Amino acid sequence: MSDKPTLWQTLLSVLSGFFGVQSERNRERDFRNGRPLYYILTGLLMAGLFVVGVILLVRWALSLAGV
Amino acid sequence: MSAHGRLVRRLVLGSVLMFGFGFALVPLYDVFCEVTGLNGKITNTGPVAISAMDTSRQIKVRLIAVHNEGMPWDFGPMDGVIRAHPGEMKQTAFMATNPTGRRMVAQAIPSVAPAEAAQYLHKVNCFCFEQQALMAGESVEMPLLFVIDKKLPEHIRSLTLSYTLFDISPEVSSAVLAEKEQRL
Amino acid sequence: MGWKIIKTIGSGLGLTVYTATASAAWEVNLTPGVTDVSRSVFDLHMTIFWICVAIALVVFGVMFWSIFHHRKSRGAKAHHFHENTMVEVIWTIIPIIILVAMAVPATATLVQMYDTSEAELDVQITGYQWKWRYDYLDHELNFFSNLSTPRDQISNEADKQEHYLLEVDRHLVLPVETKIRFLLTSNDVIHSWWVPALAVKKDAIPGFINEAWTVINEPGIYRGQCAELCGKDHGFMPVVIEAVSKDDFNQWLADARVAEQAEAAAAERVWTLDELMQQGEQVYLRACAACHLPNGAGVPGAFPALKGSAVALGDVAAHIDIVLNGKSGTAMQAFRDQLSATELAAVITYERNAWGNSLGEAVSPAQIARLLTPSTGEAEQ
Amino acid sequence: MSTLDTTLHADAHEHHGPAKGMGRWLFTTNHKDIGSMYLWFSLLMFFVGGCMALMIRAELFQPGLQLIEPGFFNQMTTMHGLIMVFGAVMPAFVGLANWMVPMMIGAPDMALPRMNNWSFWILPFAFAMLISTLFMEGGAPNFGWTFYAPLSTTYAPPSVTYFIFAIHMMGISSIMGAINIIATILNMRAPGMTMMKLPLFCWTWLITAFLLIAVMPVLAGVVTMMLMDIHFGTSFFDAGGGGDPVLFQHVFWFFGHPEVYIMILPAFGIISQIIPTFARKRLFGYASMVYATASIAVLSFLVWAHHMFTVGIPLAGELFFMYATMLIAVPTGVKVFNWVATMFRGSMTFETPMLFALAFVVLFTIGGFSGLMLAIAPVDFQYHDTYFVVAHFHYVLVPGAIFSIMAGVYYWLPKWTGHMLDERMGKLHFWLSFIGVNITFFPMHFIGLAGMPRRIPDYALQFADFNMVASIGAFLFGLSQLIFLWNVIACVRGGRKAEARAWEGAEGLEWEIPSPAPYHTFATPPQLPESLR
Repeated sequence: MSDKPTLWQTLLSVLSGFFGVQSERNRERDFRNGRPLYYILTGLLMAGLFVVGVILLVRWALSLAGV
Repeated sequence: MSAHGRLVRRLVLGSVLMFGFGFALVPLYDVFCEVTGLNGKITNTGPVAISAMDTSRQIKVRLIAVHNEGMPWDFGPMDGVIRAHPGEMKQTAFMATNPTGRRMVAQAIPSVAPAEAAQYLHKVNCFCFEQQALMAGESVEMPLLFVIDKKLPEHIRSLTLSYTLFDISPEVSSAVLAEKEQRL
Repeated sequence: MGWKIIKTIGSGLGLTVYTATASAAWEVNLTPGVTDVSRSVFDLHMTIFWICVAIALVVFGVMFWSIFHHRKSRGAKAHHFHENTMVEVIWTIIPIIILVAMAVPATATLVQMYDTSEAELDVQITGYQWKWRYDYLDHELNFFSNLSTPRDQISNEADKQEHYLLEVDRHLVLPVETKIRFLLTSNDVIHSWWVPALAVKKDAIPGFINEAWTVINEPGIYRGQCAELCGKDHGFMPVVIEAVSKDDFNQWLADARVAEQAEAAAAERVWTLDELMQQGEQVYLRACAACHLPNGAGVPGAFPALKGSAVALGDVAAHIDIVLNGKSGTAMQAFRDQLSATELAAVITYERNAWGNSLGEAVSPAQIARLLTPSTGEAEQ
Repeated sequence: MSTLDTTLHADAHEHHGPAKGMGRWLFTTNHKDIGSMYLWFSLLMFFVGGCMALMIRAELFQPGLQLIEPGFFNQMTTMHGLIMVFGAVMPAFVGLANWMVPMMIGAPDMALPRMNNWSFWILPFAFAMLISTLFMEGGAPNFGWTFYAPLSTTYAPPSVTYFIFAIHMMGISSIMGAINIIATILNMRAPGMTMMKLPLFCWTWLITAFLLIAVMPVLAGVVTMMLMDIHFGTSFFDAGGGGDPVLFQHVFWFFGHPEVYIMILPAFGIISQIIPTFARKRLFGYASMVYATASIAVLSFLVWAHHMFTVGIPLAGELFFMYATMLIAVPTGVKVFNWVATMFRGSMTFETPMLFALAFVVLFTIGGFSGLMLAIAPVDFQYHDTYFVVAHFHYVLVPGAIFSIMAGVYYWLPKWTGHMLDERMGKLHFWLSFIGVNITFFPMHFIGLAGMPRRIPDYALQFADFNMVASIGAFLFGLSQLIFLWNVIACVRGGRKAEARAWEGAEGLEWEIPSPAPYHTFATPPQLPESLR
């Protein structure tokens, strides 16, 4: 519990942020030990990935539709 | 209080940066338009390397002329429709006459529909590159030379190139008119 | 009531007087329209609507059940749970699945709308403050379409007719079962051309060209309006489409050309002052009164008065120039393309002789006709 | 509790009460005074904007032009929108934050009290300038609150310059307010008040404040570009000079969509305070609520073009913005589910604040559904710029943002005034507002679907009956707000004495101090009460 969140845990936390669901225990860990900057940077990165993801989704949908 | 000071400085800096970002959106938008062809803005201008044309398909290019408000010139394309193979260099012209009793300066603004075709329409020479000044009653034939890129997506079989003529006489300095007068 | 009263807006089955429109006035849903696209849109709309209703029933059901049963006055004791990641994950996944289910048909309909295959008829639509101009690009025919509802109906001095505010002087006549491409642009501000029965709404933007497609399945008259705030009379620039069979369309094209020639011929004959004044008043009310007001008084600070003005009482050539060519940097449009030679002559004559302006001189249509067709290239030599 | 009492007594000796006379209000740096001024100001603006709305509805009562000219009608819709957004909703939230944030986190005041005073006092001048345009030649701004170019540049009335400077001033005020709130929440929390214990109202406001700092400067940028186009010969938005009117819409909505969330996230916070109190049960999924708020805030930057589906965006662009917009429904849904789960198996009572909160949940959700429908691009071609959109955003803003503000005011009034509200009058206000709001805005869905465009002063006959209904509802809603005014004044002047913990189930630091809250609170940091440790 007192460990600093690992990169993987940070990623998971930010991901669950996008998802909008988080458990009390993980949140407590994040807020007790994490540095906000890491979360913000990861968040921005994930937002970028999200945009790329939606763009890929659009391409895929268009290729399915044959345009 | 120094903790406040540092935080406040950062936040103020952030808002100043965002103000700058607001203006940065203007060039960003142009880049964005170029990449996605949003809004049919034409960015491809100037000479292109001529290569073999793609005779397997023919694109119907419709040319239209639009007047913006307060623009009384007679303005229209010489050919309403041109059929062109991708890669083929086509030449046409627009005719303009200033029927009024005063000197006027106009700027033609090109636009392409569908917007995604904009990036595949290369204008080698276009009257829209410069402002057009016409004396009272004067007419002019304005040439247009264009090539459609061979990479034009297959599903686009017809496209429209419109020119909107804006009256910019009040905006331009008398320099343009003076120069025009000198040439005459 | 119910979803069955859906009716194409303004379809021929309308009722004649306002009091009799009760059933039409309670219209509650989108029109299914008369094109394949508009039907897909309607189906999509209904699907999403019912999905939303279903979700609402579940969520509000649980909520009202709790409100009813878990109230203190019924002796309910609060249970102290405040987290359950499992439940939360489930109720996040379910909406995502529902959203995907919505996105699939939505994408299909959108792709259908963007069918860029070649059209058989190109119509250029130009928005003006506050009217539409239609150009049949392959047929060298163009005209303006103005609101034709009389002003006394708008000002409540006469009974409002069936198609109040949804009627124009010239319909946009289109053939059915033909792929039509609309090319939209604007002369001044942004307008938006909308016909619900076609499910076509596209912005007309000055300097830019936009396109939209349709294939109308059924003949009929379909009405719409401008959908983007475009200034004072935004609410008074309707769209009326008359869809006819292909044969009727060709006949109409031919008739329209004959009418145009007749109009041009009329300009050459001699008109009396009274004739011009009479027609001038009609033209003025249609084309000028929106800004300069029916009594010529204008709107201070926005639109100048014509009554007693220097232009209307001054040099006739300057007056003609401003009406034909507009005035740069103001809202005064160039009317040379919008009105015929006769109409222009009539309205200028009217402005110089109405509301106490009394110059007594007439501007002849023939004089204007010569100005409208300048011999090109003349000044260059 | 005893430690808290002694600190309060100590306060009384160290500090003076409020200054006397007008000087108190002009020069105050006290967060409670400034909060009150914000709230009264926004109430005034709410009534001014409301009168404009009633003028609009009166003209639309019947087809035909009866009362006002089309040009003036456009001025009314524009000013109504601007005043309600920038004058009523946003200052009301800032006022609530001023009052409650320091008390919730155990801070003596806002972090930057002097700036707090400035950020309020800019507003009356900004709005005086905006409203004065009504009396200028050419009239007030008439291009809609979204002020699309070129209608707002080349074709604008001369008063547009005053409008631009008013927007600049409002922007500066909002940014200063936001900086203050961020500094307060991040730096001034009492010992032990960790970020994870922060009340949700503070969390949502913290995120809102970051949104404000990110987008208000963009709004300032876009109006500055307009100013330059109008007066300095640039052509950012003028196609004739190589600009692009559509660019205006992109930049505007890059501000505009986060702005929508600026007006609703604090509302989520208020509702998340009230529902647990009256359900006597902790908020379900606190962590998820925080994360969902952050998620909504980030996504709000990626969906702006869904306001512009009809401008002619290529297919791929339409799909991108459609998908991204639909995804926002997920975190928003999470919030609604959490509120319902908070009520589930609670022990509920239904005092006035709770009634407003419940109405919020139901009616905001209806607004959310119509929002989801609007997100579907192909159908949006039919909905766009019709009364369906008007119905949608009024459902989100009136029974959404405004109801949450009223709920918050009723909830915290005992703390501010020391008096309990007359419940009968409160319930009367609620029921009249609830009925009025639905009669006004529900029929707008129908007339929108039937094809009535927005922002028109006169309409075709088939829209007549529902318009009449909507107008009647508008007057009912408008007049019933006089009861709200009455209730607030009555509560300030007297009433049953409120206890420190005015509501039985209320938790949080603000309920540990006496009612009314002393002029200075938490001069020394408090110990957290048992329930919050």
